[in-house]
Amino acid sequence: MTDTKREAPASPEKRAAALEIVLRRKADMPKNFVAEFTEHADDAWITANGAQMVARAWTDPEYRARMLVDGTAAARELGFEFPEHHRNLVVLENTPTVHNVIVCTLCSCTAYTIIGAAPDWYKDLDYRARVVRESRTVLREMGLDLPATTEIRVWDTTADTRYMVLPMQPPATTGWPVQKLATIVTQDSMIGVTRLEQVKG
Amino acid sequence: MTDTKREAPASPEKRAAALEIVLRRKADMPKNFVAEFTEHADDAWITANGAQMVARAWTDPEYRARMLVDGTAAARELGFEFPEHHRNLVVLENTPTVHNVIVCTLCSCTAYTIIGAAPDWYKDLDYRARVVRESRTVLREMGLDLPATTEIRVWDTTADTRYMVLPMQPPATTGWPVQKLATIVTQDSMIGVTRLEQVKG
Amino acid sequence: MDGLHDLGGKQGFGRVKYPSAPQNESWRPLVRGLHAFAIESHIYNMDEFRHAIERMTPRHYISAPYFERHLTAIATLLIEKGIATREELESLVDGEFPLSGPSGPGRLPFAPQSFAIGETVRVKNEFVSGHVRVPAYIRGKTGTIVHVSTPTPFPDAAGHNMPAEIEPTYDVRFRARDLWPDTSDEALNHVAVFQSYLEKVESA
Amino acid sequence: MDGLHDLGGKQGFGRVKYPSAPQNESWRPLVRGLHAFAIESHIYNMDEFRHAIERMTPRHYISAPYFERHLTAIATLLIEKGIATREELESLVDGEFPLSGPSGPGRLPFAPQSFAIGETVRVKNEFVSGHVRVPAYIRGKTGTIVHVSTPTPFPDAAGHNMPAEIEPTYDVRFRARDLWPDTSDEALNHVAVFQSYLEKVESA
Repeated sequence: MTDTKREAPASPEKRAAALEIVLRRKADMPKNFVAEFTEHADDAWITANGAQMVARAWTDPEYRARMLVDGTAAARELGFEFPEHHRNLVVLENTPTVHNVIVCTLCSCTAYTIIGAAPDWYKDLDYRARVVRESRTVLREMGLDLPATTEIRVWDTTADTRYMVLPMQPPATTGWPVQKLATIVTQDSMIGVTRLEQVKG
Repeated sequence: MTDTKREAPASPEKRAAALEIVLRRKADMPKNFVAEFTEHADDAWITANGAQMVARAWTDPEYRARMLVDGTAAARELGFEFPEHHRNLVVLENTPTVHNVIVCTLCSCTAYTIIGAAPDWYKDLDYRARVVRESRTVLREMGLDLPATTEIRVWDTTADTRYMVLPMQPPATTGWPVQKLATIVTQDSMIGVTRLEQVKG
Repeated sequence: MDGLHDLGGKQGFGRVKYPSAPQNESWRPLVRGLHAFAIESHIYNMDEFRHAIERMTPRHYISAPYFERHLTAIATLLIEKGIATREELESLVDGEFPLSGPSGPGRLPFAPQSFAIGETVRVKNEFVSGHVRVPAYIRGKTGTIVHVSTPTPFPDAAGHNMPAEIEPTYDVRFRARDLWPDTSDEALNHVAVFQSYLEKVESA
Repeated sequence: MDGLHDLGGKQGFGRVKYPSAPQNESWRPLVRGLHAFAIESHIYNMDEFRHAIERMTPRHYISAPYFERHLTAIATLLIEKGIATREELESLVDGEFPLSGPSGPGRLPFAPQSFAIGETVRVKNEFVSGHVRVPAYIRGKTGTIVHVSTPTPFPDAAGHNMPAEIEPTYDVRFRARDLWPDTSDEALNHVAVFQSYLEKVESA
């Protein structure tokens, strides 16, 4: 069935609209459900959440220690939501010689309530296939050329544990207040395809 | 590069024509090469070749014995060509309790000079993926419902050995002359997705 | 299932499209919202959803954008759950509505075992036709447990709406060179593995 | 290479389209003839051709008809052999001409060994980034030799235009239940395996 079935299916827009009609008619989906869900997701599940956790960890050694033991509790401590099926948040600490990078080879799971919705490149089949086997090469192609001495740790999100990387604080930002520090923490750095050391003060 | 590259490539017709121009201009391909090759292939590499071998085996026990030991020699004995890269022809004998079926999971190799060009279904990704693991199920879906007592032998054409199945002679055709027998031997029976026992006299 | 979705370590792929180009799929938020409603209403669970994506025909899976995979799974599950019919969906779109293929059997978790951080474990050499969360690249391989998680429902059961006991998952550390000898970059590869997928390694 | 072309045993595929529908690809004989000329003229060999098909981008490989895969491989090899340029092909078609991806490294055959009919052998647990003719479903598995063929060139070398010593291939018999425990139909599966891919099994 893969070679000759060449009729064009209806557009994704039309198909999505059909599903909406079905869920309203047959499953009592409230009229405003999608709009309200979208607003909530766009407001609440944002990269700034993880960035605040990272900035706090940089400035509060006790929070950092708690976060590395129990990421879920550390997220909740700052008031961030964790959906039921994300049972665990594990925070992976980068060091000068250890670099962590996250992937989901089987689908595209992420800790989206904490680091924001996954970027398209993370869902790319090329990323899913290659980063586990060619980690150093893929990171270099993406602009992160790690020294040969850096140990790379790849984390495949195959269960209900969600990961986030705790990047290293850029030396130039020593002494900054936590809210200013949070502004330099990117989503890519919490997935582990960039590091922040080069950030200027 | 798999998700968003949605520009339509030039049609296969145009691409094939471009390759023809290049091979004529740069590799001195004679003007008539393709036409002559096509004529030769369509005339010489046909299912009737294998069918004649099968019919001969049904009527000549010594030929049958030679064929089962060295299929290549048995093909050459009847004057059939074997290209250089098909080093071996192995003939697989069906019996009342053994059924052989051929596939090429990695591409779509066949003994095409002997049984004719592979049918499209043989090149189907579904056939390649499934017949090795779900042989009985796939054969049943294709119309061949083998008794539970039949041993299925699957042959994957992963090297330069080419296989053909020697089907069982239909009981109703006992005593037929060899040329008449050859007319009932189908390509599918020499690949092993059909048997011929039900052929009427 | 041994589907094409199981991409880890597959070769022939190219450069990651990074950074991502701007997208113009205006229907993304709608698909995301419909899925959220279906989960919240317990029409299906996350494992059933993932399995419905995996069951897409291979060509469709490989070529469809991410959120088209989602909408295909939603549609498939709405039909399988008796909430819609294929004809109804095709009539609503006035055309073809590609769906996922049929499901293999689910299975229940294995008897509880216990593994400790630092313990060497082997991933069972299992072939599962239904939903399963073992990527093929660790099948039969040996690694070390580095983290134990809160128990979660066994996906091979949950993905088929069977009673899914909760069980721990373990972050297991492998060496890339053990997974793909001579043909990988050097790395420590961690995979989150459900307890039922693991077996003890006899100590020498 | 561990490419998506290695389909044996993959799940999620559907019914075979049997009998085949009539085709209307009028360009098939041309592609077949061009390939025959290229082989006859030693522009490339069959292993290079097969590898060029395997190197197609996964989405293209999965979606292209059989003879489009062939023409993609021919075009790729004509460019790699310096007979054409990509720009030339694109100019001739006045549009996009999709090609295969780059090749991994080839490798030479291993030191000769000898195996006999009836002998139990193991397929090496090898991961090869270049051309290789071991389907993943027999990697590391144990079977019995049932036939020895005339020696042929080692594809892992020939596929990269390296000196390819000839070596025997063996038809090795496996049990389906050993390849895919609990999730296959019962059968004897035979695979033609080059000598370099095999290793001796210590007798107990």
